[in-house]
Amino acid sequence: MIDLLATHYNYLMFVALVAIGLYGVTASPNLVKKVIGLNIFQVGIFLFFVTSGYVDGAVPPVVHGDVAGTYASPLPHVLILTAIVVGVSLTAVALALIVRIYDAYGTLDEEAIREVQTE
Amino acid sequence: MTEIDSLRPLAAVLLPAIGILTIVASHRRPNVREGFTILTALGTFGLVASLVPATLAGTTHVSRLGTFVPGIDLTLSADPLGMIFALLASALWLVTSFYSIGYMRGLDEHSQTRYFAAFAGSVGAALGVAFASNLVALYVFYELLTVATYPLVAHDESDTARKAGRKYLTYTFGGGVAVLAGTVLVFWTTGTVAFTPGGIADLASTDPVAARAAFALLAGGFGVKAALIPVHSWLPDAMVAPTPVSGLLHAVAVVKSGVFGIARVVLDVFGPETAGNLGVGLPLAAVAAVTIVVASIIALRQDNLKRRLAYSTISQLSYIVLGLGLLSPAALVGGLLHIPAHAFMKLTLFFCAGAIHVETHTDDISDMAGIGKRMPVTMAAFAVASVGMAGLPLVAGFVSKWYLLIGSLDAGNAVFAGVLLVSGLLNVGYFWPIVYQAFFQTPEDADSKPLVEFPIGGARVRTDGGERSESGERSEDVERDVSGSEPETAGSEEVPINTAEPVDPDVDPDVEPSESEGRIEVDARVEEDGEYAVDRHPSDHLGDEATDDGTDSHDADPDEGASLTGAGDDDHHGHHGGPPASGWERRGFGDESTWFMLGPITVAAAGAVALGLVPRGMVFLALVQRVVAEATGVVF
Amino acid sequence: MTPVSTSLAVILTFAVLAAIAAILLRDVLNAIIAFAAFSFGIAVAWILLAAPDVALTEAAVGAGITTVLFLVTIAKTVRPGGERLFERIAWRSVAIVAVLVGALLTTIRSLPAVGSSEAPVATSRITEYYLQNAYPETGVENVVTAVLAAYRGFDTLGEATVVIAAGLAVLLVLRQEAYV
Amino acid sequence: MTDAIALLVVVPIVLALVPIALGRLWDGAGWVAAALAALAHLGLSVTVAAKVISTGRFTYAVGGYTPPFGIELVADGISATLVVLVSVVTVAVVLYARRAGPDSNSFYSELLLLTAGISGVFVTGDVFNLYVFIEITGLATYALVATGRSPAAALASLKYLLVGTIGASLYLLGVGYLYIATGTLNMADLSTQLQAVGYDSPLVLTGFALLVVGLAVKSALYPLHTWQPGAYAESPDSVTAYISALVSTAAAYALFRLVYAVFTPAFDAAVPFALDALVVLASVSVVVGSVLAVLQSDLKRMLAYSSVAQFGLVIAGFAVANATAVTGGLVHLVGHAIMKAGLFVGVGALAGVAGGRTVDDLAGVADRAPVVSAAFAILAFALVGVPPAVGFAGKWHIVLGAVEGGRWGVAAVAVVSTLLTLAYFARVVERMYFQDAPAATADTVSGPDATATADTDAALTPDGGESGSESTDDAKTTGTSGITIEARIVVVAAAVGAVVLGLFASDLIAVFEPVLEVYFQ
Repeated sequence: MIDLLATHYNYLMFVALVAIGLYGVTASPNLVKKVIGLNIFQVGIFLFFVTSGYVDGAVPPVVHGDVAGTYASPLPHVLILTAIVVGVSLTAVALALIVRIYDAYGTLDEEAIREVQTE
Repeated sequence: MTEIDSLRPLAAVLLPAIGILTIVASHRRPNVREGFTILTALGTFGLVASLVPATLAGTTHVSRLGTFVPGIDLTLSADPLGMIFALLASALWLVTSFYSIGYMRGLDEHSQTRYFAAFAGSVGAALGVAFASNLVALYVFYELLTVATYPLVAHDESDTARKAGRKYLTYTFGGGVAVLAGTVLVFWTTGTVAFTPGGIADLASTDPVAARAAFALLAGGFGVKAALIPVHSWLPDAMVAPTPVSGLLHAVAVVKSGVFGIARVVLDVFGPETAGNLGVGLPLAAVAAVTIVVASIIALRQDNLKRRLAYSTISQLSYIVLGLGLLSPAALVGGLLHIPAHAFMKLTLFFCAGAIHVETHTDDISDMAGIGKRMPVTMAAFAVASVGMAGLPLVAGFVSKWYLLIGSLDAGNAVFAGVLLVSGLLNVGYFWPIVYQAFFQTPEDADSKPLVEFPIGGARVRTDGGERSESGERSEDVERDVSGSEPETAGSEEVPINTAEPVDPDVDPDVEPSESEGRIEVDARVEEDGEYAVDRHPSDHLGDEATDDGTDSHDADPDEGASLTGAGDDDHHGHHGGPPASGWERRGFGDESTWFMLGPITVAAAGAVALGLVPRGMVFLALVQRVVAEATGVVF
Repeated sequence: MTPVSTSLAVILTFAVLAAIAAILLRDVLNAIIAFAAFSFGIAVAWILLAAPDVALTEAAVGAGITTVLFLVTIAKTVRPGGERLFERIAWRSVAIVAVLVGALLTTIRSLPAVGSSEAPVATSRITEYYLQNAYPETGVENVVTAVLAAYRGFDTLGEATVVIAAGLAVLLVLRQEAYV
Repeated sequence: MTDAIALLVVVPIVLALVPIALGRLWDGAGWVAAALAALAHLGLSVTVAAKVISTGRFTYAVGGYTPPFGIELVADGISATLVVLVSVVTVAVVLYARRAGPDSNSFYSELLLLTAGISGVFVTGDVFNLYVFIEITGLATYALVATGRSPAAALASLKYLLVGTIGASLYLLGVGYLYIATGTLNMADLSTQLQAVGYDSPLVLTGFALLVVGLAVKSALYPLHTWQPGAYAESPDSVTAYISALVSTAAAYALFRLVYAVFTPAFDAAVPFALDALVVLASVSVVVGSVLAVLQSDLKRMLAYSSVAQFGLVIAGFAVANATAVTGGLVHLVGHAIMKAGLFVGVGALAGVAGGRTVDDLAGVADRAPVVSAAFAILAFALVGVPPAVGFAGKWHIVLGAVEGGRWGVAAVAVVSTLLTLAYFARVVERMYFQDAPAATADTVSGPDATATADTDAALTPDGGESGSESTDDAKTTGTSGITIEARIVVVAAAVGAVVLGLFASDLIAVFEPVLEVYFQ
């Protein structure tokens, strides 16, 4: 068990982040904090990817002509670069929507908005 | 038997479809529109008729439209069995078209364009049902028929009509679902669904459980439109439709598509032999027998003419199903021959009911005493058709019943012969009073009709026992219907008033609708309490003939009674039915109605007689015999 | 199997704690600050995982732009007044999360150890191919850049599209309220 | 002409920039660019389809980098059909939006980006690239939903964004699991690698579960559908028509591709419970979706729940996992897109006449908008599964496939779904045709009071005589003025399309067949 903890620590942290993020999205009453949760959720997944590309003692995959030596796998990095940009785009849209929702309802509390809506 | 490629079956199906377009396009010019209806009907009939010689000679015209879904071709073929139905539907459509014009104009109905278009669509779909050469193609047109008929059922746009339409859709789509499931089972077990005279060979050797399940699903599904008890109750409710619809669709095209579907299943999917081996014929026959008797008994207690005819239809349709279930060659001939026989007779009866409605706004039998004076030709035709319904010689019904009797004896089930005889008596029982009082009574001296008011034999055995078990199933409907017309409490308050009402032999037969509605409430209430109006009203109380008739027959089925009154209110356009205060005036021959109505009535009645006098001359018997010969190998 | 290096473990633990704080802190500004700390921690973790490009982007985008966006948003809205410091726990969400966590935890044992050179990703012919051929084929030393721009350029086109779509979306959403 | 497949994605993106660039100078730039892009897309998709039909499946390596190192695009009978579907729906919606709005250049740009995203989902052969396109699709959809005027639209959009992003992220995590197990992202490569890794590996199973759940969120299966009714109901009509036709369709197709092109039927054989679970999820979706649809009074919500049920049916077909049922699922996928788009445009059009979007508002609308009402009714019955419309063809194969596969539950659910669908459509059609419009409604829509009363009277007075028909005539001219010619064209085209596609379903199936043959040798 201790061994597993030592060798798979990143993955445990990935599960932790995903859990925290999902909890944040579903449980936070405040819309902004839901978006924060969403970001944490995504970063958890990024950690999963980046860890998968890591090799002990590896250096960043910048190759100077010859390929001797240990490099981290470049593909996960590429994927995550794309995903980070996607994530920030989503955050921007979500926040724009939140501004508009606030303008209409005067609150960012989910419960309060639901009450306003049913009235 | 040879097949030749031909576009004629396709054309016969497409012509009504084109007719729809022309009818809709000419919606601003009613005369042109009706012209198109007649023209389309004529053309369709001509096309179908032109296929008859070839079919009799053993040549089948086939239109291949390509593959519908892989493994299943969308093919229309004018085989003998299909021709029976197609010829019948197209011929009677022509007759009904004229009648429709008279009826719709006579009543100044709304949405006539929709009516005629949907009518053409229904007939086109019925022809598709007739010519479909496999179960899937049949299913396609079967469902289209449902959709096309729906606007006609709900035509009235009243609550009752909408409710009836909803019920119609629910029942028939439910049946369609069963048909689809059965079709899938057949396809799965045999890899084909094509109709083969004598049955699909593989079905004989397949797992009997799957085969029986398929048969049950198919027969049960088609049985909905064939109005087998206990899935019949959409049909009486659908009587809220205009009478030509009740006539052509609810006595010929739609209900017969169900019967026809069962015929296809028995003859061309399973084949009589396989069906016999699987032992599925007998249960079908048993259901049919029960339907025949129970529906006849319910019919006895209906005061509304169209409703009585509807129950009569339910009963008569099961003659056909009985013939198909018995599986013996003679019974098959009888059953199939009853398709046209019943069509001509029942169409006549509905036409008469419609003519009476248009001319006098009378719907209830109890209001019809002496009406023979007012509408002599109509009632004469009615009498002729009634005689045929009862199965008396010289009219169509006799020939088919004769074959059915022979067939049931052949099949070794004398009990079914007994059912047929009893049913014949019941037919006399519910048609004779109408004819009798129309010609031989006046509104004043009309006596009560014991079969309607008393339980048979005076015992407490409710004659609509079969109906009760069924109505339990849809008690929700009943309750909604009843409470829909008026709150129930209102009814209970009226109970004492009703019983205390003085017995007045001169009571005005012109029943106020509101009053009659109140009474329905009363009776519905009574029935829910488990007590029957008959018990509360001693027999000596039945002096106030007409009025009480109405009430009591409503009592037979509160649901139907309530909806009927509603329908009546809407149909009447503010008029009341029943004889005028001075009694029915005497009208001369041809003076009673327009020839748009009388013509079709006489033609239909003549057809019924011709079918009885010269069955061989009317093509149908020849077609039926060919069908049975192909399916069983027995040549008559 | 070498254990995960201590510094990585520490920084990840820090990030997780910051994330918990971001979710549980009731005041949104506090939560945003905790989130910025979390992003920063994660950026460091990327460096330790030999992913400097990702680290740079994370620092710029995650810790930088995203935090600014959050701050702008709460500047345009009102922070909820907080008499309590932390949120209440929503047990229904805990249940949902527990399902996911349970499912993911069962897989941990099957995942290759962190940094294993035998892992399929490390030995994949694709990884090999990129390391071997990226420079000769594209002339770019940084393999990540080469793959991003060339081999998976279609992804990058998509990425750009996402950015355009997001920009337009913000315009569409805010223009109606005459914010822009 | 294999470049056409990449251009399907690139052209809309490029043309989406036009309104951004020219928007300040020329108000009409958006619509013109969208119309051009839609037509160009149609041309390209037809080119791709023609090539697939003449020479069969082909692949395209983007930028000339050989897969699995570069990204691969795949055109086969199914993806070609679906990109043609995208073109057709785009053309129709752009036409409809010309007058129905929302009339802004950004809207058209966003619509084109959505087109690009959906096209990408259909053609890509790379699981991560698929994620990118799913996100483009999602992001553009969130934006389009938010173009609704009401604040509720923004709320619905945000909810969609949160749920949708969770779904997409779960998908991404699933990709991660597959990647960590195999080290590759190319679909074709993955399918061989996965077999090597072993289908019962916990990593592969988890990956499968995450992919399926992620895409089930996107295609709105119960109980992951929560984003959908709000999103459909609050969007402008043209947006609802577009996203209902294509967005969930894209997710369902992605699911199909993953299950069959990546995991292959061998996975099902090795781990039968995976698809069994999906069958249950989908069947529940059919029943619950239909029941919820019956309970709705708002038409757009009703149609939204109807989508929950119909996608349940589609995915049930996929999960039954034999050629017949999958064919049925695909046919229903295409058919549903056409029917649902037509129905939503129909609701939009009829709402203009009826003055509202609830079931009751449609009372008597058939008298005032006969053409659109008829088309709407045809589409409704087509979706119910009345033959020969396309709804039947799909259902037939699903039922048949379920029976072949011994999945009697699915067969029963699919068959009964006919009645369930009927349950929510019959009441609408009934109101349209057999109930008179409440006088108040007629007043508010038909303008001057005098004509308005004439309108309602028209329903009551018989049209048998000449005078009667005149009043129907009146009703037509005044009543239908609320419906644009574009809307009419689109709804009627959808109705005709649903029937024609049903009649030629066997040809559609013939196009799918070679693809499925590979999966189910």
